[in-house]
Amino acid sequence: MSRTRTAGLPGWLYAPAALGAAFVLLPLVAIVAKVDWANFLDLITSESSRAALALSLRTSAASTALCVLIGVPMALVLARTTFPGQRILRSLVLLPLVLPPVVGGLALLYTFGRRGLLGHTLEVLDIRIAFSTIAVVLAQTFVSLPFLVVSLEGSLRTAGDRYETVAASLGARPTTVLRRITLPLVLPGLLAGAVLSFARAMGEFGATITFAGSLQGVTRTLPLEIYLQRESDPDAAVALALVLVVVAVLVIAWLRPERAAR
Amino acid sequence: MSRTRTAGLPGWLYAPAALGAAFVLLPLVAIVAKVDWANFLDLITSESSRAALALSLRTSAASTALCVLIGVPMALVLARTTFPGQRILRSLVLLPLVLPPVVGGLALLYTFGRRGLLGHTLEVLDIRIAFSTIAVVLAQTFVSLPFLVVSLEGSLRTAGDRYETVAASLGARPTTVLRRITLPLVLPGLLAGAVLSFARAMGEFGATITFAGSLQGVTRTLPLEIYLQRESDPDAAVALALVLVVVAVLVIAWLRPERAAR
Amino acid sequence: MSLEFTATVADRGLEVAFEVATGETLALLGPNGAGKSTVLSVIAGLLRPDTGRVVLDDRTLVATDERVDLAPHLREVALLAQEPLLFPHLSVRENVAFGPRSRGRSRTEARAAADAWLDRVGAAELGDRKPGEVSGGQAQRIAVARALAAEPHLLLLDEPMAALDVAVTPALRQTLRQVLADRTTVLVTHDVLDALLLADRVLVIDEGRVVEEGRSGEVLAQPRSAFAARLAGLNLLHGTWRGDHAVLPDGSQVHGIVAGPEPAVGDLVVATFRPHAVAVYLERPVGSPRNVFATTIDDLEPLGDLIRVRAGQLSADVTAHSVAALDLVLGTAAQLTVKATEVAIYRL
Amino acid sequence: MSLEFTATVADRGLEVAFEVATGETLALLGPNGAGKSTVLSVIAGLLRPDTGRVVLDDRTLVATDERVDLAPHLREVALLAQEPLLFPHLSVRENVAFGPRSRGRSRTEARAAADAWLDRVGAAELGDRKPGEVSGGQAQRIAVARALAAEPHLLLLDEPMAALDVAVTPALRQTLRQVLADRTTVLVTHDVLDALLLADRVLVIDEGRVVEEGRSGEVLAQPRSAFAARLAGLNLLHGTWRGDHAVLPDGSQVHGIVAGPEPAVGDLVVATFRPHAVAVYLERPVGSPRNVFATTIDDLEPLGDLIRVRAGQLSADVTAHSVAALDLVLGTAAQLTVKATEVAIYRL
Amino acid sequence: GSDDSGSTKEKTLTVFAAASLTGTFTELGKKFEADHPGVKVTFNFAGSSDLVSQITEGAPADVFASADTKNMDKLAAADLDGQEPENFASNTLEIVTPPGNPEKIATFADLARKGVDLVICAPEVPCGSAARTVASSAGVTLKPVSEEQSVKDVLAKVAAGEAEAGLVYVTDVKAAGDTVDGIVFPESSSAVNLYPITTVKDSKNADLAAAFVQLVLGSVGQGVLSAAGFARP
Ligand SMILES: Nc1ncnc2c1ncn2[C@@H]1O[C@H](COP(=O)(O)OP(=O)(O)OP(=O)(O)O)[C@@H](O)[C@H]1O
Ligand SMILES: Nc1ncnc2c1ncn2[C@@H]1O[C@H](COP(=O)(O)OP(=O)(O)OP(=O)(O)O)[C@@H](O)[C@H]1O
Ligand SMILES: [Mg+2]
Ligand SMILES: [Mg+2]
Repeated sequence: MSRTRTAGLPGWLYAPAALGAAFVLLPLVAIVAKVDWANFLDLITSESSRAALALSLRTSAASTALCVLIGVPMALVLARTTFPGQRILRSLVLLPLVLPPVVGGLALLYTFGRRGLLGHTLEVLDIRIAFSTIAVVLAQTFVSLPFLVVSLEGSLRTAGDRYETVAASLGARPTTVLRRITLPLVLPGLLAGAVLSFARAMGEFGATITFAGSLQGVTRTLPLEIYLQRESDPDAAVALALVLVVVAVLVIAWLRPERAAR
Repeated sequence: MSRTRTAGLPGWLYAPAALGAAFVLLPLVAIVAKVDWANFLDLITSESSRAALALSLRTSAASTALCVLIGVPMALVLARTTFPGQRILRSLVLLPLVLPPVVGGLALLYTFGRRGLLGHTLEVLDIRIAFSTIAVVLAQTFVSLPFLVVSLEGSLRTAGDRYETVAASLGARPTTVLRRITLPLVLPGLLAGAVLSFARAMGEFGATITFAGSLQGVTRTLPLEIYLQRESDPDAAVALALVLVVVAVLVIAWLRPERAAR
Repeated sequence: MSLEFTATVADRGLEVAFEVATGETLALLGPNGAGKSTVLSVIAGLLRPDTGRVVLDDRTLVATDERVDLAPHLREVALLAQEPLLFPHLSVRENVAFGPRSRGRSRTEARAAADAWLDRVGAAELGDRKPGEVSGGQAQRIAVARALAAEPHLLLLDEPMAALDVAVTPALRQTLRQVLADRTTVLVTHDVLDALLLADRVLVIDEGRVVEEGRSGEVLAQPRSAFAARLAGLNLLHGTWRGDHAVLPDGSQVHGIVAGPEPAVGDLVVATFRPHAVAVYLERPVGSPRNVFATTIDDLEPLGDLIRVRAGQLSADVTAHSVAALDLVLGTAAQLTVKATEVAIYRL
Repeated sequence: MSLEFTATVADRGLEVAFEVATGETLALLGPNGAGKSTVLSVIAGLLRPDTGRVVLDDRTLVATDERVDLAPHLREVALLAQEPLLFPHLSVRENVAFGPRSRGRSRTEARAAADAWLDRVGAAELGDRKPGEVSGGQAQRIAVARALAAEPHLLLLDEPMAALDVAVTPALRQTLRQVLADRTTVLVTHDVLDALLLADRVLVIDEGRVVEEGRSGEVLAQPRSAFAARLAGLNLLHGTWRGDHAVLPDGSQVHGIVAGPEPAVGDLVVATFRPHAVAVYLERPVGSPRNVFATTIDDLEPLGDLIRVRAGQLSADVTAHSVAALDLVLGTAAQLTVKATEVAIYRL
Repeated sequence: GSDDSGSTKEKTLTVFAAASLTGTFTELGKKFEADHPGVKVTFNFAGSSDLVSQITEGAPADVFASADTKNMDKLAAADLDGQEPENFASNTLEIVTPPGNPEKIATFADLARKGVDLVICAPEVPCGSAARTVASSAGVTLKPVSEEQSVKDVLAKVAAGEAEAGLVYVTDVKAAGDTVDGIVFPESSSAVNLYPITTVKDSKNADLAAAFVQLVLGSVGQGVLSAAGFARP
């Protein structure tokens, strides 16, 4: 087959790339080596493990969806408009990344908690967030939102706006431009951001335990389960961590088909 | 001044964007409201706080540099070559994101610890990694590497390789193409990735406490200090978290000048 | 007055004002970097001028003093930019259907319109390809189809005939002639034939200033600016078609080659030929040139190393040596001849 | 034999073979989508052919049967693609200096070379701008400068004169003539004048196949393919310059307008003019046309609605009506005239 | 006067202690440094199970103080204890409520009342197993809305008013100051949590380590600990 070819990468580049891959993969191998394979199946199919896994998948999917819904508009506003204070806002949006998750959880508690900033409002509306699955989703969204915003904003800037102006001059309303031109063009960046968000939500621990608590089937996600198991049964914890890894890899590989370069 | 203009964003987009901004900023306000301003200065200028902040800045800078050094080659290999197993590798590289940081720390311990995979090798070479500042840097690198790789890979795909082929046809070696064309073109994406990595490293807690321990001045970074302060003095913890946030915002704003769209 | 344009763009050194009547086609000519594309960007709303005012029909598109600045998509102006910029993720057909879809046509209608336009630019068989899989000239044709399919109030075309091969150029020029006939258009071109055939009026810009303006034939026949002089070189005669030749108002006949659709007997036509092709004789010669105009020399004007001989409506470019040999002076009676093969006849 | 090319690219329907001698310039002609740019991509190494073999001097660039496939940067081949694709983050000067820098020249040398090339394409004052700040035509000139500055063993130019204004085209054509004179080049163009003036040989491709090949003048004077016939239409006479006219081997004189650098007395020159511009007389006329060739008609050939009259080396295109009126048949003695202003004379 | 290390060379004593000992041990460390010039005490505060796995992976610890006996047993099982572990403090559970005690909780049985949002520790962690023990011995069935991973998490929920009651250690209530109210209850005595301490086997400062353990077990140490609310073992 005829094939267009790229400029090619310098050969020396493969050395640090391999080093990097090893750095990420070796610890994984180390974990696999620690797994007590004899009892593996029992460990991971216990009721509490299955409940935690199911909860994690549901909440991570929900929080990823939420991230896309509010993160895409944020990235667009940051990348395609200019307004005073934009630079500060852009940095502030990154905060949940910097905040140790436990502090992030506290901050959420101070905001949505009964005596928090919005506590009174929520009480009037008879909405109870604490100790509910919604709290888990909120905590996960809070910590994973910056991932989507930052990586999508980078893609939007790299892609530029030439096609958008062409589309507008053909009479497309901004909404049409967004739907038919902008989003399809930055799809790789959007997918990357969504994958990052999903992965971060799957691994989220600190903010969840602080803000949502830990009750089996309601708020105890897989990381919380792993953490608990670690106290009583480190082997089970390792086995569960492996499950988390495998599930995440599968979801990510499915979510992220190798997209042919345009 | 004359100004090129973009297609413009649909008006309704500002609603979810504002909602998102509020969602991120409100918890911050809530935390600020909780700070005991009377004792704020004392709290944050204590010797242990200053040591922790200095350590955090040093290690985060080092791990960001390490991420760039090994993450850029990885992103390039993933974006610009095809090889069997690439899809799986791409998902595996995301693992540290999914792994709850504490499990990540355990994995690192199982790899670089005395009884770990490389323990013997390192012992022979008389290299002690665990519980040193190096361990902090490794833990931070492990958790923040995927950020750089994923957001840079997205940018590389969005940018495409047309300019690279032009450069090659003008006689530029792959290294030259990389240095003078590819990297400058994806600079926004690279910066975004580096900022994400830095922020993630600044906030890193679980892997650090597990793999590196919490020794003042050596491995006790700001998030660890916050965790400890929380044991004895929750006010101090909140004040410190605020310091972390402010420092991170400053570093990020400085690292990430508003780049004029090309 | 349909389009009213006044704008300055300081950092590109542009300061231009002009008007285009409804249904009229204006050709923008000028050297590279003169500011032609900049003018189109301002009209399309992709560039906000420092000062200026653009009014289309009754709608103010931009008015810096009134702080009016309509969004591009509300202007009903379609721009064919200098680069094709086809949307890489849409098929060729979807690219062309994009304009109709955006203006509210149904999916089926838009696809039908797209196919029709693709056919007219000779790219019918490319509909299912992605823009990355077509050649440079094919991309240009598709971009033309996309701009035309948008059916805007005002059409802005930046070098629509660039990159096209000699086989397709005449056909596309005919298509554009038909399409532009009753449409308000601003056309940027480097080709004098396009300016002449497609445009009613021309505007010559140089270094951001209008240096010449007028009806196409007039500006090109009697250029005053250096750039227009370069472009110029065509004689233009209006007449009536008689089946195999045109008759001028003074009764003389013009034979030539019909370009484009065959005119019907009685149609108004224009005959064009280059002054270079006009020969000057003192007596009527016998030979293949079938167009002979008996005239008197009005003017002799140096034009570089040539002499432009003006006689009535006609110009002939001859070498200084010929002028000397034939002893041409003002008032000399002369026979101007031009071969029929040199004369292109177009239906108006 | 300097460049040896054989390749098939199935999904673009290409199957082409040709050779280019060292120092020779080959013009690739053909309709849009014929495969011209594809050929250049294969040579430059941007597209790997399904089967094929490209050898430059002694180096095999690709050979699918031997599994040789040299990386683009090792081929010493510079490609001016159909789109300018200037590096957006580098200044115009740095863009042009990129080739020399990549081939190991020092920073100062490379900048000097860049400035020299920018000057030659008439873009000297743009050096400090970013590519986003220049006009379409300016970008095209800069891209030409960038390709030329790379000083490769083989130069591939895809429509180098696209988007240029009429004022700069002749000058750039002259520049290219000088540059390409002793350089191995493959040039894609839609302009017959470029093919004629810049290329030694032409290759006409249509639908991925070579349909015609030969020395430029010959192919264009006696086209056999439909596409070449469209392109054609030029008489070519070789002669020696005598200060104000050329003398042909048979002693007859040719007057015309010198295009490009003035030839010195005794230089070899070529005079070109279009068959359209040639008039046929039965007796020698007195008038401004100063070139009169006494010949005998060899051939009469229908060419669309015209008749091509061949007489010796010359062709004249006249209408069927003229042929009838003058009663031209094979063997008729005729005077073929062409105005000096219609003849372009180039130094060889 | 245990000044056998009066050398000129600065020595560092590394103490691995449960995070709940942060305040008290930091204070004791300062006292130790004052008593032993040229010695610097550094602490590694973390969860007890973290500390054990770090020590087994070769962390440079001289002293280990655990918040429960289970983790101390793990260290002993790895044969890394330098001397026989000794209990130096104990802790019992106490009810916490938001300031003002909105649900008017008075007894342990009130925790099972309908409408009281209760948070306790998960059974896997020491405070949770203690809560379970107390509940079963008191014959009360607790229905918590959340089983937290640590006492701090319980405290945070109660302090924020999110939960109306929680079960934490006496020392935690004391440290939390007036952000919560504490209610002592008699049933707590059925689950006493013990804090053991030992030196670590491979310690390079075995003498200093033993001295530190003595400081903790001695009157000075006990004074500091009881000021923070710890009971004697
Ligand atoms: N990336 C591609 N994938 C598949 N087909 C392609 C691709 N690029 C071009 N083609 C097709 O291959 C054929 C040859 O294209 P090529 O670009 O070589 O034409 P060209 O002779 O350069 O035409 P032009 O004069 O328009 O530039 C065309 O039919 C075109 O549609
Ligand atoms: N983005 C820009 N910023 C600043 N100057 C620009 C920009 N784009 C173009 N220019 C300059 O403005 C002037 C007008 O450019 P414009 O593109 O309008 O020229 P043009 O008449 O379309 O030329 P061409 O025939 O080459 O397309 C030129 O001198 C050009 O260098
Ligand atoms: Mg332009
Ligand atoms: Mg091409």
